[in-house]
Amino acid sequence: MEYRLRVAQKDFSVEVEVNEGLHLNFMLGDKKYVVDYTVISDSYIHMKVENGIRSGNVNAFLADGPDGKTIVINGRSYMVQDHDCLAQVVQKGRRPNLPDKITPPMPAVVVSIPVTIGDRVKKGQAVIVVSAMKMETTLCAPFDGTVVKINAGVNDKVAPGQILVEIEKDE
Amino acid sequence: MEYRLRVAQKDFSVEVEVNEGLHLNFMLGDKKYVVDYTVISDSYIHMKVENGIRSGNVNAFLADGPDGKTIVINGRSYMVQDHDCLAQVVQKGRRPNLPDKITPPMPAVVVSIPVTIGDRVKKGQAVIVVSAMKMETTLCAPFDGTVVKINAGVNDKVAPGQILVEIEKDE
Amino acid sequence: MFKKILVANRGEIALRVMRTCQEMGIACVAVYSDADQKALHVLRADQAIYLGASEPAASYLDIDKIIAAAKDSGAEAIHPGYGFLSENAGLARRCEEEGLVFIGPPSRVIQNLGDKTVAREIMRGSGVPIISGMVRAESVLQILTEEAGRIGYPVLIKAAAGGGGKGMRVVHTENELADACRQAASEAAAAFGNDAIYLEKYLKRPRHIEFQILADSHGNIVHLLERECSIQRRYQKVIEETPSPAVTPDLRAAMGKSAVDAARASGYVNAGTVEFLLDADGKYYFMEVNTRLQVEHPITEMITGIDIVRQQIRIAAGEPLGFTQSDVTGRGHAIECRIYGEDPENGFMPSPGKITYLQEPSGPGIRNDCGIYAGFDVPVEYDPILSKLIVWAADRNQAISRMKNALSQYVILGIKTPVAFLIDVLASEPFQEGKTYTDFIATHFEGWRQKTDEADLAVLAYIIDEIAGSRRPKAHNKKITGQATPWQTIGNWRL
Amino acid sequence: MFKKILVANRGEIALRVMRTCQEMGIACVAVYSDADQKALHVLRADQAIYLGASEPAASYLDIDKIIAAAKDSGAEAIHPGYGFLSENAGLARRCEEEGLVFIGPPSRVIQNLGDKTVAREIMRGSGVPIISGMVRAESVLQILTEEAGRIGYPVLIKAAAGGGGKGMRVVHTENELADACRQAASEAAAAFGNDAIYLEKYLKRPRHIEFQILADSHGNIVHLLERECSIQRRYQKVIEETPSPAVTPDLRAAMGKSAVDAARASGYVNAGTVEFLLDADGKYYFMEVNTRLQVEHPITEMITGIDIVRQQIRIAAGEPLGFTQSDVTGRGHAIECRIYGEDPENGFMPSPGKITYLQEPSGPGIRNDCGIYAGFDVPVEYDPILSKLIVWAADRNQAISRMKNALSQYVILGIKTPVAFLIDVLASEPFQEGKTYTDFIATHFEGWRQKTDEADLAVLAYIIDEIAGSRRPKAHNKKITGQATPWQTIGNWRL
Repeated sequence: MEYRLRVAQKDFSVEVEVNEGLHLNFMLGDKKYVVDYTVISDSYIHMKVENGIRSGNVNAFLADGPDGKTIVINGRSYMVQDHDCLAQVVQKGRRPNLPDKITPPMPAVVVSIPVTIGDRVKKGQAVIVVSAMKMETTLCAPFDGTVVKINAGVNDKVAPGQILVEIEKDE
Repeated sequence: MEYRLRVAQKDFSVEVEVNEGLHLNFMLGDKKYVVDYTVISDSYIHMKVENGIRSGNVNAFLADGPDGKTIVINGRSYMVQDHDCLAQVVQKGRRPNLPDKITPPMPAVVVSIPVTIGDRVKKGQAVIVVSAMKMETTLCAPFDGTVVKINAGVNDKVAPGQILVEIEKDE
Repeated sequence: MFKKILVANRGEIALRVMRTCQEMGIACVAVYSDADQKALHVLRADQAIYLGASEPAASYLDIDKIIAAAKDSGAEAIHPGYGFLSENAGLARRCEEEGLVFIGPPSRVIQNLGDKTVAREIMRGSGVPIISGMVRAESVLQILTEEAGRIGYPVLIKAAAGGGGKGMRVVHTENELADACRQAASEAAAAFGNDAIYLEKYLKRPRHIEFQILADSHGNIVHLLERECSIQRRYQKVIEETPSPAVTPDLRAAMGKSAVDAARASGYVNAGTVEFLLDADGKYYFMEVNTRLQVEHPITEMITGIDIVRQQIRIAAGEPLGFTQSDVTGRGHAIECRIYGEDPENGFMPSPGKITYLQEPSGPGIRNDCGIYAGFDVPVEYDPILSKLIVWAADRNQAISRMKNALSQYVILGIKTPVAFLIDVLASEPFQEGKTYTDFIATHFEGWRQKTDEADLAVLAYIIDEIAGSRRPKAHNKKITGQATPWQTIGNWRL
Repeated sequence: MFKKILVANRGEIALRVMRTCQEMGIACVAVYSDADQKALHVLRADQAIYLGASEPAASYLDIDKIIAAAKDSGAEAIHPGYGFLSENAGLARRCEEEGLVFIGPPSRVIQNLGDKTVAREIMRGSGVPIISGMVRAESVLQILTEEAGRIGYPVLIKAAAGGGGKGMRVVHTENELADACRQAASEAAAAFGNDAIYLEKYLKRPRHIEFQILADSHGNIVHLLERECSIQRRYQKVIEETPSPAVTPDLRAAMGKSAVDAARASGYVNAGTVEFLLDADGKYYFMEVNTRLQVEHPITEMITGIDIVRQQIRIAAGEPLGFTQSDVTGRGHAIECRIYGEDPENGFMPSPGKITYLQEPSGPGIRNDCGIYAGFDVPVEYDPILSKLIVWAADRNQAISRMKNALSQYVILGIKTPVAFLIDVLASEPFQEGKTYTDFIATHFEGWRQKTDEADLAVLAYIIDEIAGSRRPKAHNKKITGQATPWQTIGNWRL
């Protein structure tokens, strides 16, 4: 069967052939891998990987996320996404990139809101300050406009994707 | 509600009263305990225990076994059994004490069987030798008799409860 | 000796302090906020007292609540850890007033050394080299301009009440000065409630070298050798090591003496750290005294064999040091990597959240001072330090190898960490050659991205996980764990 | 230096060796049997080679298979660990013949020192104190009786090829001698395939004191101070420490010199251990030389700062030691507790089985050399060592406290361990006073049962677990994990 995956902005098209037991053949583009694997725990897969040139042990640790699996190998962490799911995500608009919206870049707590409803703001003007782990981040107006809605209060916990301040763009 | 439990050959009769949240009152005999608990993981319960005299934090780690739960607290390991289940176990004959049967005291591998079917054996005579983790244990005839059945071969893995050699007692 | 100590902190440092207390037979009282109900320092304490809401002001920074917790629990002393109230003269003073022992220097010393211009004055008076700069804070632009001319550009604007890089600005020409001073003062006002600023000479490519000192209440003062902490991001230390590759025995003796002089001049008692900048010519300048246990104290413990927390407690109890400078010797080399919850590919942005899997490194010469566990939800409200990985080895090269191996064994799933970044820093030529200056990350690792030459392996693992069938609990089931109440499972009861 | 080393062992010691190899940039080849397919040493190796069935004879003891694995994988050297083939002159000889480097002494040295009577002869010739006893093995009862009379009762019967207590008997009077010799010879024959026995003077309440030595191939020999290993059960060490509370500086110097003399007399190269008995009068007697890495080597590493495995590899590669006796100094105190899979309430019976939960102790001065993980099935076929918990602290009292705390944090569920027993030993008065003799456990802890004064807490935890609802996976589901094949989950596929 075939998988189409994306890691670090790179697309992988993978052909997999299942042999007896826990033994798999992979074709990644023109590279061939033969892998024996052992499931050590729900989060830990041990692989014996041969690619014709060299062979070796690989320990992979996995966690599920909303957008794919996080996989840690040799201290490095990869976000691996399935192409089909990626497409769905974009269609459904789940977690889209929101440069025009005022939303925190990480889970945070609201520190201050230097604007109120009805205020006219200039592009780049601070509209809300959030803090995460002692680091403050100021979110600014993406364009000139008027504050029409404020969806958070000081000390509220907020998350990426949540629109904190809504601004109606000047025509 | 009431629990009847056994730990280290001692019986405990416990009255439990559930308060709001994760707050419990216990009566162990004439001792009263007030406990707040937090479930940290499937195997780990954190308790804040007050018994009128002193209060303190207790970390308890739990595993299920066929006869009860093993509970580790402050480096010590307790086998806690439910009285009702204990009764059932005895009735059903699961894991009874088998001083008269030839069964290994721990999971082991058979090293040698110095008797064959039909042999007459004396009480205390070696009938099978097993080994676990480099320690050899010789199992002996519990009474004078005749070997009628041998249920294991050399290098077999054997477990407590399994009858390795059957001996018909002399009348 | 004390029978019970309250640890007014959280996370790895609270655990660190509690470990030594428990080894000394001293009971430990932890304190916690809403966010920390299941924190490791709460689980491991002998007793834990709830302070209040998650905001630091309502819990870990609330002096009244902490004093009350100490009194209620019968603690005789308070250990403040680092951060939070550790350098707050107010807590030390309250302890003095309430008959509690503050495990740290006297409030007066904290206050003096906390004001950088006062600290500079003290040092100047006792012959500790200070960087050329202003003696006191100033707000009149004309005077600032004159001072800058006297010191010579480039100059550094610093907040008198400051720390952590807030209110700091480098100014290269007189043109930039006015704007920079205004910005710095306003940043300082916002951060510390105090807009006082001053100027000092800006050193190019300095190293951050600090000396651990111990001073007892009988006038004995020793230093425990140096630590180099030049690898920093956003003015926060990331990797520390001892000995410094730049410090010769002669320089060590001179700087160590200055550190002890600084402690003596300020009337220091307990553990502290005298921070210096070391320039390319081997000249060093006093920066400040940190009047608390440092984050990076373990590397000093590793090479000297001295438990600094034990010494803090002994000193606070009035005991004499019991050893002299000549008894202090360093053996081998130690390195610490701070494991923050942050994303090094994205400007070291904070990354709070639930830890879903944790594999801690272990082995000879490895110490992991860790405040998290699998299942713990790292709060958004506090410092991002998850743990500190410390290694010791016979020499610097071996310590670097050991650290790289330990890091590559470190698995933290659920949030982002700088593990891969740290491996690359340790493996880099400038680090291996000891070319460690405070601009190291900006110079060599700006815009760092993880290498992807092993991405193939991640792809293989992904597919095997699909095929073998992940049995990991789904995120939406998570809430059940730890939230079960008797009423949810009443079916199990026998009434 | 080698590029690849095969580690011919399993469990914690294979991991220990691999850690140093990986830090040295040397690739590691693990070997394994059926029972060890998921063992930690297999998971952590750079490469792993299957040997055969679980019985040691078909895998870890099969010299041909191990030589073949080394050749197939391109390993240049073999590290034997301890146990299995580590003191087998045959493996060392095969390596010599096949052009592989055996990381240990030359085969001739292993052979000579492996025969206790030959070893005694070597030591006698070089002035190392030996206990009065027979020069060679003997089977004629009359000669044995005469020798016993000459030595003086009580005498100890020992197997010439022996170790681990097999074939040993204490004889107090001439009446008992004949029977005891017969039993000992038959036990020795069964255990070692060699019924040769000899007699020596039996010492009452001796201490077991051993010296670690390092000898390079250029004639440099040093010792790395002593270890005391008197706390034993069934002739197996349970707790080891260094320095010994009984060894004075003068005695240390004398015994250290004897250890180096012993190494020189036997032509020793690589790491080894010279074991002595120390009697109540401060007299010491050579017992034997262990021609391998000892289980308890970490405590020496902790106090000397020397990585013994690194030295073994360097010596095997022909490098000179690079330091002398005066460079070797001990700092502080280290203790090791062996964590066996065994039941101390039931004659220390083995307890193999699946580990369902594991919490390893951590913190300053704590090292846990561990070969297990949660989910691992500890095999019935091998040595019961699960891990070795090692602590370092500034002095013996602090080390004892640290070890007690570390043990009480150590949670291993699924099989029985001696954790509670070890805590009681460390807390006992005779241990704390350093009254550690080889009969310690028999004298003070015969028939030990765990205290039950905290059984109430276990009762509370049981009931809370019932109420909160255990969500632990049931035992009968266990088989699925790790056994899933693509065919079981084919529904997930996209073809």
